[in-house]
Amino acid sequence: MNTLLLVAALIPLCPFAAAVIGMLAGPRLPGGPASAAVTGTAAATALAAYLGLVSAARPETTEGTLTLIPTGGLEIAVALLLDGADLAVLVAFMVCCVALAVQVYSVAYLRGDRRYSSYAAFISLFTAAMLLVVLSGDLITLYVGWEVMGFCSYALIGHYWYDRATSGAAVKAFLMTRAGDVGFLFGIFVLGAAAGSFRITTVLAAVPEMPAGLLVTATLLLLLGVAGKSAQFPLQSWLPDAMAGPTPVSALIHAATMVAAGVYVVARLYPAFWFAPLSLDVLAIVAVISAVGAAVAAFVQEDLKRVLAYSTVSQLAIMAAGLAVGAYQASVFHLLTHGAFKALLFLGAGAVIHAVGSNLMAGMGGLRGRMPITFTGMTIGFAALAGLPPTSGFFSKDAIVEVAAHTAGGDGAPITIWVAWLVYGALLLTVVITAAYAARAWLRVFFGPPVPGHEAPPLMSGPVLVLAVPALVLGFAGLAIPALRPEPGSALITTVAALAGAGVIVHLWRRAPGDDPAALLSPAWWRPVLADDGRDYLDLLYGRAIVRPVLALARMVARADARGVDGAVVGAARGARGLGGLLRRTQAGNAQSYVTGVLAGAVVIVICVAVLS
Amino acid sequence: MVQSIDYAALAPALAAAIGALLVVLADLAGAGRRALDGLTLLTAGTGLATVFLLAAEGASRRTFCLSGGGCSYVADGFTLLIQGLVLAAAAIVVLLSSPVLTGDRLPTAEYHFLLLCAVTGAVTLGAARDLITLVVALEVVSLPVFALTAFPGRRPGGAAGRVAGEAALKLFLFSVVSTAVTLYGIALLYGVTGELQLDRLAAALARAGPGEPVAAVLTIAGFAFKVAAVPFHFWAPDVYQGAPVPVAAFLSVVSKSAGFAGLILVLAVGLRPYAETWSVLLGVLAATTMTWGNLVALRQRHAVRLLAWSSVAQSGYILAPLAIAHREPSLAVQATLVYLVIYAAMNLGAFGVVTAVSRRYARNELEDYRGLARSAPLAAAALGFFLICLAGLPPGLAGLFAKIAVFRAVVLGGAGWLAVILAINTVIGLYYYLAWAVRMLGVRAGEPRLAVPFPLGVATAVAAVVTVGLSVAPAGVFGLVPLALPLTP
Amino acid sequence: MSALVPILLAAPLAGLVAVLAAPARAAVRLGLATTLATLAAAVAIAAAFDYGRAGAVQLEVDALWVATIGLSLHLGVDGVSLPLVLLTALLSVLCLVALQQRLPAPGRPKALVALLLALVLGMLGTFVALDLLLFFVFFEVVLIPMYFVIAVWGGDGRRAAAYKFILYTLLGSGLLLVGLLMIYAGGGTLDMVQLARGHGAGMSRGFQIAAFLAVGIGLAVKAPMWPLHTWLPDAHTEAPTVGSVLLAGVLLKMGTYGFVRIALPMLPDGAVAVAPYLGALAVVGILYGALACLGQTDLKRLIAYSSVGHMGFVLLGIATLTPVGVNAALFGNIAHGLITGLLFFLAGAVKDRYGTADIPRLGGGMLAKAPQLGGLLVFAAVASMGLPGLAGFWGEMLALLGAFRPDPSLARTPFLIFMALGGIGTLLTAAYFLTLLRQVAQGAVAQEWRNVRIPALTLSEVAAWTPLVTATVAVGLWPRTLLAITDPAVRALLGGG
Amino acid sequence: MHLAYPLVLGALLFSVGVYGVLARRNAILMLMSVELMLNAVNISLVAFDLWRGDAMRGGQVLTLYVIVIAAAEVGLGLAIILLIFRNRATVDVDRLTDLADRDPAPDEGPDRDPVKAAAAGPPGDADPSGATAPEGARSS
Repeated sequence: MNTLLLVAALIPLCPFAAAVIGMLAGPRLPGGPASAAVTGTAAATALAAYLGLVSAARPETTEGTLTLIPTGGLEIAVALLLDGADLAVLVAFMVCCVALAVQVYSVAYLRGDRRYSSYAAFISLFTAAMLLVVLSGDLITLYVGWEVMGFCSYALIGHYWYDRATSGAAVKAFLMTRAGDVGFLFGIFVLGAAAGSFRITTVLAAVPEMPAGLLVTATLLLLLGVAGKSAQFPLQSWLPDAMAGPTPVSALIHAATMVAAGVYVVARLYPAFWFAPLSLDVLAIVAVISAVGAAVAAFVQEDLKRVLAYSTVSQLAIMAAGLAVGAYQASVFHLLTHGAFKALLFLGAGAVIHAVGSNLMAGMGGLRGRMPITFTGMTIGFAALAGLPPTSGFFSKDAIVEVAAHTAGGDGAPITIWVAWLVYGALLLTVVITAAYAARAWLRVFFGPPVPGHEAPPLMSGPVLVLAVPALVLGFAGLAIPALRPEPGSALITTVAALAGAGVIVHLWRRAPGDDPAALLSPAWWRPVLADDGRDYLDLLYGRAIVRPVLALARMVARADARGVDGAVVGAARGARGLGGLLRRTQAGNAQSYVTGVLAGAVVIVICVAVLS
Repeated sequence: MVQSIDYAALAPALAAAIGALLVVLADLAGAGRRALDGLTLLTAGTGLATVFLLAAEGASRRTFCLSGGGCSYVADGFTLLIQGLVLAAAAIVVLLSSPVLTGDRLPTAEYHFLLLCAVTGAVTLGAARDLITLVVALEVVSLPVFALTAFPGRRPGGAAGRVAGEAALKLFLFSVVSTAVTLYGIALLYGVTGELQLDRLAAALARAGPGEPVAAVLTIAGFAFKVAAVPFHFWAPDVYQGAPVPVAAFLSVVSKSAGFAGLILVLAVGLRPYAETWSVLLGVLAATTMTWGNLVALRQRHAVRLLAWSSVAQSGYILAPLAIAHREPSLAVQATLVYLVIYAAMNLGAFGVVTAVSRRYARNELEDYRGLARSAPLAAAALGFFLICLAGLPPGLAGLFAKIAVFRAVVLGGAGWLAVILAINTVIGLYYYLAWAVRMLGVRAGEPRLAVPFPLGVATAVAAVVTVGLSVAPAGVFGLVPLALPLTP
Repeated sequence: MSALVPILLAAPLAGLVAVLAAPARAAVRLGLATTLATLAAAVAIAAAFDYGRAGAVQLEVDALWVATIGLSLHLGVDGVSLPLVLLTALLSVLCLVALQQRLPAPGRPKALVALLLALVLGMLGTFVALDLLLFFVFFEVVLIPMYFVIAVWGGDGRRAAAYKFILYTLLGSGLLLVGLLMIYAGGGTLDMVQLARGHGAGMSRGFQIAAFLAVGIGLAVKAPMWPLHTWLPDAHTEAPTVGSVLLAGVLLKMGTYGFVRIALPMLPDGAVAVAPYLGALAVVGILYGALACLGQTDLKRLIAYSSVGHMGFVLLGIATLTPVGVNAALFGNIAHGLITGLLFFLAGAVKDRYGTADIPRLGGGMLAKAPQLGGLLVFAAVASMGLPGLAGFWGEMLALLGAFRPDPSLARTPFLIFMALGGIGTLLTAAYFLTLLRQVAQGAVAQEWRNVRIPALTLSEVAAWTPLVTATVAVGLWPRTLLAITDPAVRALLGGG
Repeated sequence: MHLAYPLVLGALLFSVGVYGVLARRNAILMLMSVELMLNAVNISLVAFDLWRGDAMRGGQVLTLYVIVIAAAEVGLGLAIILLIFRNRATVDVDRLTDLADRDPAPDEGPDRDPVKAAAAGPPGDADPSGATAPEGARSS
């Protein structure tokens, strides 16, 4: 294995080692549990940076296999794959940066928390799993990382497990993602079996020859997993509840990495989707529903973190829509920029919540004076979220809208035209609503009647500032790639849409400073998406249509097993004893009845023999 | 011309008969109880010695032969095994009886005399190859046992005394009726073929016309009674419970072995042409016997009565291989003999301990065995081992090999349905054997140590050693059984 | 060198006799020494085993024991049985280590250790026996000892559970004997190696189906397969910890091992005919077990039903008749042995400390009240749930992969449905384990235990459990260790796959 | 004389004997009916022997034996009946039912349902804790 692959192999191993050390001897480490976690992630970041530089110089696909697992049929290779388009390396680097920022931020955020060592260890394990997913060259090894990531998210969401609701949210999150993963695994089986190996390179090479029907089933199954992990339309209701976990967790997992893994896998296996147009249509429609629905939901949320959660669902939907319309580089670019500014927003929100003490925006206001650093950071974040130039959000979102426009025009992804138009329209609508809820949140947190609060400690405001830089300038880095250069026309349209959305809210705010702009909107707007208690209809549907019947079935099965199947066994025993009792009566003690019995028996036998022979 | 008699072949039977007479003479000469026991044991010992000598010789001897070639008395592998089994079992029964005789002040000489007469009958029956000898031997085995059963228990005229009489009467009535039926069958057979020699009978039957199966069935009635197969089993529980325990042991092993020997001789040799019919018949009989025996045994509370029903069920298992005798005659008979030998060892062992406990608790209910593990650890361990052997489970390997032998014969012979019924019956059987074994582990306050009389200890120990020997290296016993059946005299 | 396997069996037998002779005080230590010797023998066998030819049977010993029924002491080890022998030896050592610390209810160390050694002898014998009847004899040797372990040292409903266990299993083994003898009648020999190589030569299809059904039902009772499983929850709940560990850890594997060693290679046509039904019942077992667990309130009973679910996956793997499926089954066996063994140890520890295994009464908060115990419970539950990187995952995933591409001779659509239902099964498994953790490990400490001091883990407990934890992680992270051994043997048994 | 006559006579006698055994309650009369059955066998045997013209006279030899057996049995039968009469002053077979398969005395507790019996263990519930495992009997 040449040095490149050795480095690539070390990237997931460093945080994994940190996790193992953290779990075994966390509290007893010299620098405390933080030392192992931070150093591990820092090492991974450095290696990722080095890898980025080296592979930028020689952009050809390199692949290496650690070992082969004989299964009796298709072999599983623990392998790594660095593809030419730097997709893996860039995403890996972004994951490491965000993870490092979160680790540093958590040291302060969770100071004094007894279970910090297990928390840090799980964060490291999560980072290792995400890196394995990003760098893996074999579908099954990817699935291993995928599942371990799901478990870490369960463990971290349930960090405050002594509170019943949090552990409930954690279980819900895990089960919904696991439901998606079952489909994901079956998709891998279909692809692997068709290609004759689970290796990604072989699979992608074999995709053109695969029959369309088989490819569509495989990709649709994979989409099930993606929808689960990236909280897209059918399986999105776990993400808002996942906010029960600590905020840095939300920043890392539910903004930048895990939820992005779904989109990353679609990008990684893009040829498979490209040759299955039907799955692109499905992806587009799911993306449209998620984008608009989540945006509307974000607009009416009262809890700041739930706003950002629904915003994440909406932004991921935009990336998915981008992929659906063929905007491969644009979607990946948006994935990177979103990772940066959403993490920034979450960490900022964490600082605000840390200062104010409650998640609800009603309890916030006028904090721009008391929390200047957080204010500047979150302003950049909200601007990037809304897509206002010159932030990175503007460039990446605009690139996607451009490609959507071209595809709608006819040249681009093999997607049906009306779906392309639908996507284009939905994207513009989402830009408007996103700008609206971004402005609303921004105003309600930092303007209006002042609320007592203090600036976050340096360990927390540091990472906020650090992340503010890429949120602002990352867009310009995109200019190096021709596809990402903004066209004047579409750039104008998106900016106008964003300003319109924000302007309406600013106007409403100026008329009645202090009270919630969303309240002025008639409920007719958000009735189709949310039930009155803020949970979306799908969540209630799952609760009533799936969870309750399964539990009832379980109780019925437990009872049936004790009575039914077991009853048969015990019944047989009782029957035997009963029969024994019956036969016992023949021994009544009277010799003559015995002799009668004998002679009767003899006669019966004689008759049978006579008949038989 | 004078028929030459090969006395060597008759040696075991002669030994037993002379022994019986000597016992009576010794009694007249005023020999003590212990001397009489010794003398009976000596007789059984000499009989066994002669059997081993004949077995060592290897060749099968025959005597009382007709000019035409058929012989009435043949001492071949099959016979020697039956004679060896009967004599060994009789020796153990004598050991079992001595404490009962001394305890209940029963007339020892008469007891031993009757015992040895019955043994003589059983020994002769093993070697009989013609219907007359068979019937006479059958009667010689049965009649003394009526008298033995009638020996009053603890207090003459007391409860045990009344019950013994009733048991004797039932045994008598049953035996006489089935003997009459057998004789009637034999008469019909004789009428049809004109032959009494078993092999000649077989040859004649091969040519005969219809109507014979009915006669054949009637003939086996007598032996089916002896073996206590359903529907000829009604006598067994009442007689076993009524008779003194050693006599019950004798009935369950010696007279049963004699019954099986007779059954095999009549069926496998005499009625070989009708193999198809009687095989199926025996298959059905075996299935009903084992199931009926096991089911009723589930509900028994009296120790000897439970052993009675258990021996009825075991008869079912022993009969099972005969169900495939039409396809694999030698395999069937060999499996039956193998099971019979192991069954004898296990059953006698169990009866040994039951006799010991019955010395303390006359009513001999299963309840009385609670806490035996504390009052008589070795006896409890022995009884536990024998019961698990009877159930056919390791650590009772002897029982397991016997079970496998029967299953093997039945499956190889193609009677799959019977094998399934066998499997179900082993399960039912295990319940009551295990329930009894577990009961001994129970706790019983204030249970004094049970003193096991020396001869009883010896008897149980011998049975245990034989069973363990069968478990570890069964080749020793199975080697004795020459696979070839004495098809041609 | 080839005397290693007889030594492996002689060790527990000698230990058994020694313990019966030795005074009661020394019984447990003597028992531990014997099991350690057995483990040493097992490791020696593993060392002497030539992994290059893992498919071939090695260290063979063949001596006639009972001429009349053709039973011969034919012993040997190959890729399929070696891991199971090691698992049995390891679990027996851990059980004895656990016994060092405390004896279950009525004490009586001499009898308990003797019975456990008899169990070990029976289990090891089953895995190394290469003669049909010898396999049957060892298959039945475990019955009486396990009966007494449950009946004497069990919980309050122990006698009914013990009776149900032994009578149910005996019926199964009775049918198994009929099946084995049918194979003997058809194949002409009792030698399993020859019969396996013969692949049911000389047996008509109908005969093979009948034989497969007889053998299958006998083994399915032990596996346990769905409708024949009702003895399992009672036996596991009432058995003492040591009994449950061996019962779940090894006894269940004797059933599935029998399928792989006897039913599949020797009766191929029978297997092809019965496989879809076996698969269907296995999947019902998975779903049924998972749903039953969701509805349980007793911890040990929940773990017992989880065994029904996991063995459902193993049986599904077997039903696919492909090397992938059978490898999955064998891997699932080892993984289930390690994880459920640990789970039962934990359940036993919880019952000793809290005095109850009733989940509502435990009330939760164990991570706060007894962090070590709670942490291990979380680890074991997660491993059992099939988290990749731990042993549980590979068995289930490969079984689903096997079901995705069953043997060409089998209809594919039913197996696709089984795969889908199996997937839902993994979802339900995750559901009931997480609900268990939520009710027991997480949440606030119940009022009843708030001011009760829960003792920390003792040295012998830690010593008994660490090998299981490390093995689960090692096998999970590096599945190649097991799959490289079983794959060649499975290919040999299934005739080139 | 044709063979049928003695055969039919034998069969009739046998049936009368069977009826006697089944119907009569007095033990002695049952004994007599058994004798009838045996004599029926004798008649048939002799008839067959003559009809067969067997050189060995097998049938008649067997008849002699049967007569001897019958005599022995009568002797023993009467002795047993005498014993019963001395004990119970009756030979009525219907009253001799002490050995019936009866439940033990009521204090023993009625037969129980197998599940409860199994749960309570063998009748007379006690904890089987004195376990000396029956691991292969050690000869005493």
